[in-house]
Amino acid sequence: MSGFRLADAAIDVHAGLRALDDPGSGACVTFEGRVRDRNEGRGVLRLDYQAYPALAEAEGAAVVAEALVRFEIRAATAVHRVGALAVGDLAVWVGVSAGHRDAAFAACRWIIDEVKRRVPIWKNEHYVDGESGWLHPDNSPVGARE
Amino acid sequence: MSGFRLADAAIDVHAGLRALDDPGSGACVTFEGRVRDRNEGRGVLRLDYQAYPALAEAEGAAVVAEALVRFEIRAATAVHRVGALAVGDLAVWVGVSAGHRDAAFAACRWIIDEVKRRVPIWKNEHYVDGESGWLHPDNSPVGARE
Amino acid sequence: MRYRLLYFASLADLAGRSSEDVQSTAADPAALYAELAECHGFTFAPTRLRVAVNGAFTDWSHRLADGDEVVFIPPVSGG
Amino acid sequence: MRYRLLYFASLADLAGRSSEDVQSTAADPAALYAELAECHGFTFAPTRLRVAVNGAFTDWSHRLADGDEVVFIPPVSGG
Repeated sequence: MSGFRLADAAIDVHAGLRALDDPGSGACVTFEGRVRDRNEGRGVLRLDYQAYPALAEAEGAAVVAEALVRFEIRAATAVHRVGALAVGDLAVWVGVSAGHRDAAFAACRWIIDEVKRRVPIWKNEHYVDGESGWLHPDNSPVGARE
Repeated sequence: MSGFRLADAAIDVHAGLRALDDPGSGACVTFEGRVRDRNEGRGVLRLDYQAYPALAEAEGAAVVAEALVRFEIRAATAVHRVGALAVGDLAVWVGVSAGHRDAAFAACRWIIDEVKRRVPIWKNEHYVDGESGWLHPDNSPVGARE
Repeated sequence: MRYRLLYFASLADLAGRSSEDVQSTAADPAALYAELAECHGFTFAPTRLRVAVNGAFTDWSHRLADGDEVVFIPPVSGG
Repeated sequence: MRYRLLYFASLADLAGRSSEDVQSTAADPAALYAELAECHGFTFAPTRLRVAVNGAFTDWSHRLADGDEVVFIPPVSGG
């Protein structure tokens, strides 16, 4: 079972893993991206993720569909949170199953890289010092402080 | 919480994942190796894993300890099953948490490769046709049919 | 023509709204962005943005039609 | 001298046992393996095996002591 979805509540990793199980898959690689307590030396309190839902879902689905063509894998799923997240919360989960581990590792890495690069989702970090801001992909703040 | 262990019952992936959680870890990569229903075209019924326990645990712990030095990671755990496994059962689990995903992916891959290369554990595959045999690392049968 | 605009992230902050309907003579996203950047004080150069029309990525010279939903996509930062 | 041998995987199948105590004049694992390969019909060349003494990997010319636990390690296939 493959696909991409936006989640407005906690991601169920267990359900995601079980959906990848099949008797022909010898290897499953997963990636969990979590909210860290620091970014580039600044203390982080919480995050908000905003998405352009229609396009994020279409683009995320395109990433997963491309991975299924590019790599010798059997299934791939990616889930991205939207809304308010606290430190330690799961922000994004990618799971890939394959016959062998080479393809599973390569595809999982490729999917998270493409999701971060292409899917219209934005992160607003709220810092311990009270400031907040929308982030660039390179993690430097955008918007008000440009 | 880092380390290596041999497990003679089902591996608890959830407990393994939770043991890797910490507020400074932004990335967690896991690898699951499962018993496939086929190996090189032959139908597989089940496997037995045998270990030399004292040395397997020492060598597995050395692999994890080396990974913690080689890579910018915060924690790493590897668990390998011993005993009788059915198709679909989890044979080996590796979990790595890190500040960033580069190190998490690289270390997880390195650990499973080193475990397979160095840790004294052997797989006896039982085929649908009634044959069975101890496997080489390259998956060709060893022993009786050499 | 009448366009439906959606704004996200820092563009929504600068515009002070998440959507609006505008009347414009702009015939493509490039001209429309120039107009709206002037109005809302957007500082992104178009080269840093992508543009979507009716929920699909497209290019800056896409011929707009009356009623189109147009979205300027700031650099993304998911994951 | 007296050595404790443990056998795993195909070596255990060929030896028909998982351990044994042997009396031998072999002074290192190389000599001991030659003796046991002859006795049990082991077909692995020593270059395909590793050797462990008292639970730690060592080399084939390791000086054995009375009572040592010696294990010849076939190519591993975990994972």
